[in-house]
Amino acid sequence: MNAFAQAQVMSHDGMGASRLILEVRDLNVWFGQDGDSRRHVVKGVDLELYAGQCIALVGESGSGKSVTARSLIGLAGAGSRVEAANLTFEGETLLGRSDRWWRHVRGSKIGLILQDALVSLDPLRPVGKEIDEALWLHRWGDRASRREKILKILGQVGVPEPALRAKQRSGELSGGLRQRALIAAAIALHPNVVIADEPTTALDVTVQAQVLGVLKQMLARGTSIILISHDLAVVSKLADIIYVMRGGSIVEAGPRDRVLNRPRHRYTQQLIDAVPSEHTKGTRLSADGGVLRPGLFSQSRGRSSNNRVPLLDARNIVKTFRSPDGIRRTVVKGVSFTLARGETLGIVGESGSGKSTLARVALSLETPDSGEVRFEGRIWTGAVPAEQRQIRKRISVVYQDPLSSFDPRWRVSRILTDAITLANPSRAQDARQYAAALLEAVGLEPVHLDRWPLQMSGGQRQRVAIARAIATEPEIIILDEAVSALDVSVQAQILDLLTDLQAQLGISYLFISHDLGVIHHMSDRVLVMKDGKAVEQGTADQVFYHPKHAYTQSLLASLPRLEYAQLRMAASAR
Amino acid sequence: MTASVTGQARAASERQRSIFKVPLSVALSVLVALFFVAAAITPAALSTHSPFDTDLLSSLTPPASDHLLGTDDIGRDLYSRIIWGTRQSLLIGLGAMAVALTSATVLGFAAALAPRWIAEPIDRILEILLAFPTLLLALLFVALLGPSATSLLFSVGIGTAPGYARLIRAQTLKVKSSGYVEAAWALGHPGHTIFRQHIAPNAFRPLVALFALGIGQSVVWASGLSFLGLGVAPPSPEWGALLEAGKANITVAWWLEIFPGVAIVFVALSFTQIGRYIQDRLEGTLHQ
Amino acid sequence: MKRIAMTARATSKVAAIVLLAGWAPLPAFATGSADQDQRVDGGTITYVHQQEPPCLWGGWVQQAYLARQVFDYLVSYDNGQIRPWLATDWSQSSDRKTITFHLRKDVVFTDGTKFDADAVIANYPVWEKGIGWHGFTYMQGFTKVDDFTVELHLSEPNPEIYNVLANGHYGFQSPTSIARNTSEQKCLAPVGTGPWRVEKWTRGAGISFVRNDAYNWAPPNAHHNGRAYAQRLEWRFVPDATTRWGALVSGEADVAYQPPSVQWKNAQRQFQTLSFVATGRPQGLSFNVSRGPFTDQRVRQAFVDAVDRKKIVQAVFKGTVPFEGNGSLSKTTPLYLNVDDNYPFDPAKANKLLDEAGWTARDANGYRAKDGKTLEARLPFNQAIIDAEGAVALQVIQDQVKNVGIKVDLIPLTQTEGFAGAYSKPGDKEISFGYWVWPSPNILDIVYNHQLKGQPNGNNTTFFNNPEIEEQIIDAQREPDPKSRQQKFNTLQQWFTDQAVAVGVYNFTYNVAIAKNLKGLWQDQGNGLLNFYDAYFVKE
Amino acid sequence: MPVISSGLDMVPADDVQPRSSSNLTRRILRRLGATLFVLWGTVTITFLVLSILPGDRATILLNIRSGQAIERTPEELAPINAAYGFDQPIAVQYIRYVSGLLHGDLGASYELQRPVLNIISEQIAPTFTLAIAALVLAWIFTIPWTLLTAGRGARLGAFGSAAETILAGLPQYWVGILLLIVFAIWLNWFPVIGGTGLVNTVLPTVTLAVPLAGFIGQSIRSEFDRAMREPFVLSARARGMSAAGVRARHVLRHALIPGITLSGWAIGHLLSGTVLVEAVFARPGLGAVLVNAVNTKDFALVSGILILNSFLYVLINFIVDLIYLVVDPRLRDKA
Repeated sequence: MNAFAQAQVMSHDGMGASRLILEVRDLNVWFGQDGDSRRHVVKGVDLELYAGQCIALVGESGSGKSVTARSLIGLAGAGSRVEAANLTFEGETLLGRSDRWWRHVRGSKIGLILQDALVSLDPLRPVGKEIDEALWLHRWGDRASRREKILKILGQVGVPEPALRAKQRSGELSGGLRQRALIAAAIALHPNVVIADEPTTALDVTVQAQVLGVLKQMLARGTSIILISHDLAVVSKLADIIYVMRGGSIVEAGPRDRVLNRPRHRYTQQLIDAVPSEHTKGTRLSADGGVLRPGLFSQSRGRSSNNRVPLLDARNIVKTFRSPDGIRRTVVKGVSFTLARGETLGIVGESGSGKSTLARVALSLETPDSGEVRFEGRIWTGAVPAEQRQIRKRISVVYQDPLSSFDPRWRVSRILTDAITLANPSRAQDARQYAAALLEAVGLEPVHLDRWPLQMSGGQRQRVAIARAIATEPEIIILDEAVSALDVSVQAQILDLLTDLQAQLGISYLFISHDLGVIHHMSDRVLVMKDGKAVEQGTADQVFYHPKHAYTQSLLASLPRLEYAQLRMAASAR
Repeated sequence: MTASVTGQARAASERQRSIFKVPLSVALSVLVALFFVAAAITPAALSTHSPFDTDLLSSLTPPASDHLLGTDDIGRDLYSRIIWGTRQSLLIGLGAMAVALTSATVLGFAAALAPRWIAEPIDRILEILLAFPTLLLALLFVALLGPSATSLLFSVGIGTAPGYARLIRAQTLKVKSSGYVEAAWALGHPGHTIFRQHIAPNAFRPLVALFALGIGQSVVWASGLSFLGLGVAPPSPEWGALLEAGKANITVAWWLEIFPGVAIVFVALSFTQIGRYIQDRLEGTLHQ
Repeated sequence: MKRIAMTARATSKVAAIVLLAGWAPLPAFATGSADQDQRVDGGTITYVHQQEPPCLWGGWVQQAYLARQVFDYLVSYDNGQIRPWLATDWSQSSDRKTITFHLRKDVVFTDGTKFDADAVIANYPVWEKGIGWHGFTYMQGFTKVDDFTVELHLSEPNPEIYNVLANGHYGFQSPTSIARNTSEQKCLAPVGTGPWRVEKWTRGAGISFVRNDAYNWAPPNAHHNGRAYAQRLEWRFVPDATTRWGALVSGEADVAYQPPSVQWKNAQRQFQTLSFVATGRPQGLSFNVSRGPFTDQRVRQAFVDAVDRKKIVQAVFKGTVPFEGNGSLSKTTPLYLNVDDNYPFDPAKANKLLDEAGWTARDANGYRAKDGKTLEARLPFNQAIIDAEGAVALQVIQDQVKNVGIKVDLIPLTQTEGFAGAYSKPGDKEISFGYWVWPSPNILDIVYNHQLKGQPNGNNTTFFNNPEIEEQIIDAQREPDPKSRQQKFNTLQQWFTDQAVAVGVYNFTYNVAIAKNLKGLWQDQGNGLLNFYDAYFVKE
Repeated sequence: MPVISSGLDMVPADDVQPRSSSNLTRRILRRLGATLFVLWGTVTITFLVLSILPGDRATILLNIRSGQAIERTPEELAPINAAYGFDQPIAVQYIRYVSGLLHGDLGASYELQRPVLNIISEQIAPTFTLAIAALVLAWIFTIPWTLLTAGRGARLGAFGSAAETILAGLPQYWVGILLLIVFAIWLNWFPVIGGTGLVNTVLPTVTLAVPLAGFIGQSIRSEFDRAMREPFVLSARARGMSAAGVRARHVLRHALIPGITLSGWAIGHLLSGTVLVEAVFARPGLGAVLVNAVNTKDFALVSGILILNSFLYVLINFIVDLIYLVVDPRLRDKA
């Protein structure tokens, strides 16, 4: 594996071999006591970081990438044991250092940026204080000079009105500003190395682009960055060298372009293939998928109705909430859409755009203030409860967090049989067999029937949620950020599963996501929402390739695309 | 009691153990609780003397082999009195919690689920009752019903009910707005099914732990009322009454004051510990 | 007079001698007067008492304890003799129903008002209103003869009226205060002529008294005249006996009321002690003779035979209170008859009597039964009147009668229930337990008269209704010849004992322990009221 | 107690408009209204309950005045009933009392023969001092204990938590008796007789504070453990802050929040505790007065103390809300 080293040095932007800042050889990290409960989470990792370089650790959850990075600042975590053949930072070993020594290094020489500044900055304190703390801890300057410095750093990371923002808490700042403040706190003392652990995850694309910009500037100023991410697209924007991790080991390492374009390891290839985008439309993202047994659904039901009437027809939906302080906020402002049989309508928008509320209205879980939703031409919103329930059985929903949508007291079998018997009481007798069949359809095994959802992985849970959704033989499934919390390879499997189900059962999807790639991959038509309004609607290709609205354009411009994919497309076009 | 019922997170390590591996403290608590439950069911089997037989010749004898925990001022065996007092003390604890949780459940559900015109007044009444000192509510009930085990039971139950009702209300609201309740609505279940299948059982879930936690606290409350002279009729060896009686002799017979207090603390502790453990297991398996 | 909601206790060795003599022939001084040379003028006496009454003055004995410090009385009761106090001398009409008192002319209330006949007359309505049992004294009112002479009118001759007038409740408040002060002021700080006046009463904590520097009209049985020796008197309320004992031991208190029984021997060794056996009815068992099993004299007697009263009192109270066999009068009451040797512990006899009475069957729990009914007695007791040790004594009684097959249900009453008169009807209980502090043998008239002004007499806890005996009681009360009067009361006491209508268990006793450096404290021989006026510190 | 929001979770915070001052006024008015409602409810419930309690007030008064426990004749009762208005219909008594309240008259205690206001103003200081001192002391116990034992591994945490459980389970009066016996009577370090001085307040304060410290400790420990797992802890450590520094400067503040909630509740309910503690230590205070007033059905006094208690409860919870805003500024944004 050490063969990578040469390639890395050579690849370095042609700037010539700069100084080696950090060298890691055979890093191993264990958690827990000796014995059964001990877990080996980082296995023989080698890393090198040169001045001004950005290296990226890429992998899915549980790959050990975060633990690796945190070991480098002596914060692998409680109950951890860190060993390495060599762990050298700027010529000094990091092994066997006292806490006092570490405290001196942290913040001043190595900085750490975490995901989600809302909780990574103390939510009870103004961000200025957090930055001040970094300075104060290292005895930097006096009160007045620190204050000046704080404003300067905030300015540096692109925070407008720094004096005002410094007095606000992370919760009072927008996602982009607070993430920048978090960066400011980490780089206040200009550390040579900054470890950025998923720095843009969970951010809206436009904000993500801004934060990546800040990191780029840091690189330009000569700071070295260790970027940790599950998102190849983000990595492709920033990294010089990519290390792909899986199960605690590095499976592949090399210069960015080489790794992305000519991955040598099968896993790297899988990761790349799994990223949905406009280019993957109509292709399978994952290697495996569910097997649908023919005859799982009774095909008789309701299919004969008039195809000219949209299955779901929402007209001029307006929804307002009153908050406890009496302020009324209009969350959905006159949105209309239709959903035809067998079609996928993607609803895309950033957080707070009203897309989830719209979904709840479509499901008649919220009553709109004005406007109406028709199901097969019948007005649904405001129907009597019994009638509403009949229609609800024909519409299913899958949420972002499947776990919270399962009663914690129920095993998988109960979750599924509950839905099965509700839709079709005559199945009460063989509900369990049917549940097993459903599990197989979504790529799980009958043994999972007796599991608690809590004991399952995120992907398995989402499969159970989908199994429940199809258990009622619905005509529509509303997928509300259904794949957003999943690792990319799991996401790929689920998306493939959804595609298969649609192909075989003719289900319509109302697909809600903030992820433009996923939306483009899945949708026939797309609705773009901003601030409760539908700013653009059209076929997926229209919207993505020829956006009319400025907002859509800015969204697409901010979207980090996987560079390699463009290369591949270009190659195939030639 | 609010603290004990809101405080939930225990050491994570405890959660990860298997069902059969119980922490030592919990195992001990279960043993202690079983001992007292056994004492409540068959006191005769565990006691060494009659709890009521007086022996004026051996009054105030210190703990020794013939009287394990010594005797009181009229020669009754303290150990046997504590054993026989268990039934009443535990019954008061259990009964008080039953009363508290029953009334709290009705009020809590109503305040969380009933239409606004019912829920709002209930909520207000709970607020008023919450401002009442618990002991005062209990005092009024004893005044109303006269001092007896039953009125202790009811007064402690009623006295602590408003706090529990607010908790159940909060829990119900939480469950009501949970993902799985919404999922059940979305599936097309009718409201009564959702209440039966999801809201009631899940809102009740923390009550299991609360019940165990509350038993200990109720025993303490009830003994406090006994201490104020509002307890059960003599010669009942209810623990609070033992403490109250022991006070007069404490300068020469420490055992009369120490051991009944230790019994109360043991019961409170063991039930609390068990309640916590149940709570952890429920929370641990259900909400990791 | 009247029952006292407080603790009953014991008697010192000195008091035991007193008891043998029937009623106190000797002053129960804490010390002699040999220490007078060592006397320290001034200082603060701290006394820890148990119960806190609602107001300083009233008809409750707890109020007499306090009132005695701020009021003076027409006469003083001095070990069987009546001595002058605010009245210099008095005479009695031939029908013994009018008494003429001549008043001192030099007495001034602490608010400057002069004490005279008008003051006496102004106080009478206050007594009538504020003392619940006033009617039993047979007083009907005062009339003014001249500025310093009054006549007291009685409805019945009452040889013990002087004991009543000396007993702590019948002190005089300033007429100015009566007329002008608010009820709050009269409650917290009534204005008297006594050796102390109230400086401040902090509820729940105590009362601060300061001495009345103008005081110069002490009764002849006081040890000195003039102002009190000590400068201040801190009267603290500490309900718990152990705490009071601790306060005395630690030196925080100079005088402690009712030390714990278990410490009484220590108290006698390490400190000075005073004991006073209250007059009136002792703590005793009164059987319901109007309905239920105790209408049968044999059952009553069997109950008493089955109980080892002497030993119970000794074991529970450890010498702080004496055994009392007489259920009608206590050892210190005038005309008392000692019946302590009646009904010795005899369970065999009890069983025999119960067999004779037909209670031969047994119920499931082994108690005696007749006609399917268990021999069961409800015994409610007011926890404000029967203290913890009294309750313990009842538990031993309960255990002992169980051995002869009688079931006793002890029913503790809350203060509310007790004072609201719960369990006071004939159908409510089979046995009553309680006492009544009263200075004269006419207590029999109070507790055995079945009617009061045409209504059932609430004080008749035995629900006794025997016009013949009632007649005899009134006759004994009216008997002018002391010897015959004694004879008549003896007969009555013996009759009630033989009939076992009511039997005694122990005497209500007022015990205090006193620090060694405090001398001169004495107990009034009517109610046991502490007299701090003569108390003084000595150099140690 | 924290309000559980329902149904509004999906509303994005970014849409919040600045709060107008009329909103603030409205909130204050609503709060005032709610307070008055609670006070009125307290008075009414107390009045009703004391009215239906068995026991005739005039009988109780007569018996207490004479130390007897007997039934009274109508002739004896009539003047008392007339003097205190007990012969009026309940509704009339109620209206009379409430209209008195509206004129600021709390009435008079019929048993103690004193205006309720005078009794309360005499007794409030010792009780309030005791309650506040106990609360402060409980916090003084709790904070170092939490810092020492919470979030430092399962074993230490279990030990710390066990200690808190024991403290929380101790019967207050029992602790009080033992403290009194040991420290006042045996060791003589503190005065035996209750009083309101500083030294007299030490043992009662400790007695009240011990179980309270257990409760507060339990509630802040779980929050402390939770906050220790928050990412901002890692951020702060990565900035170079020591573990102890993070615990004291960041995590503790988060952990305080449930403890503050509990403190607000506890202050309102410390009156229950003071009843017992005042009884053990023979200390003056509202607790003892209240128990006695209930026993004698002294409505005006019970009601007056409860009004005060409810008022303090509301006031203290208002203060607690203000403290929340200091400790958790996030709440300033919300309603």
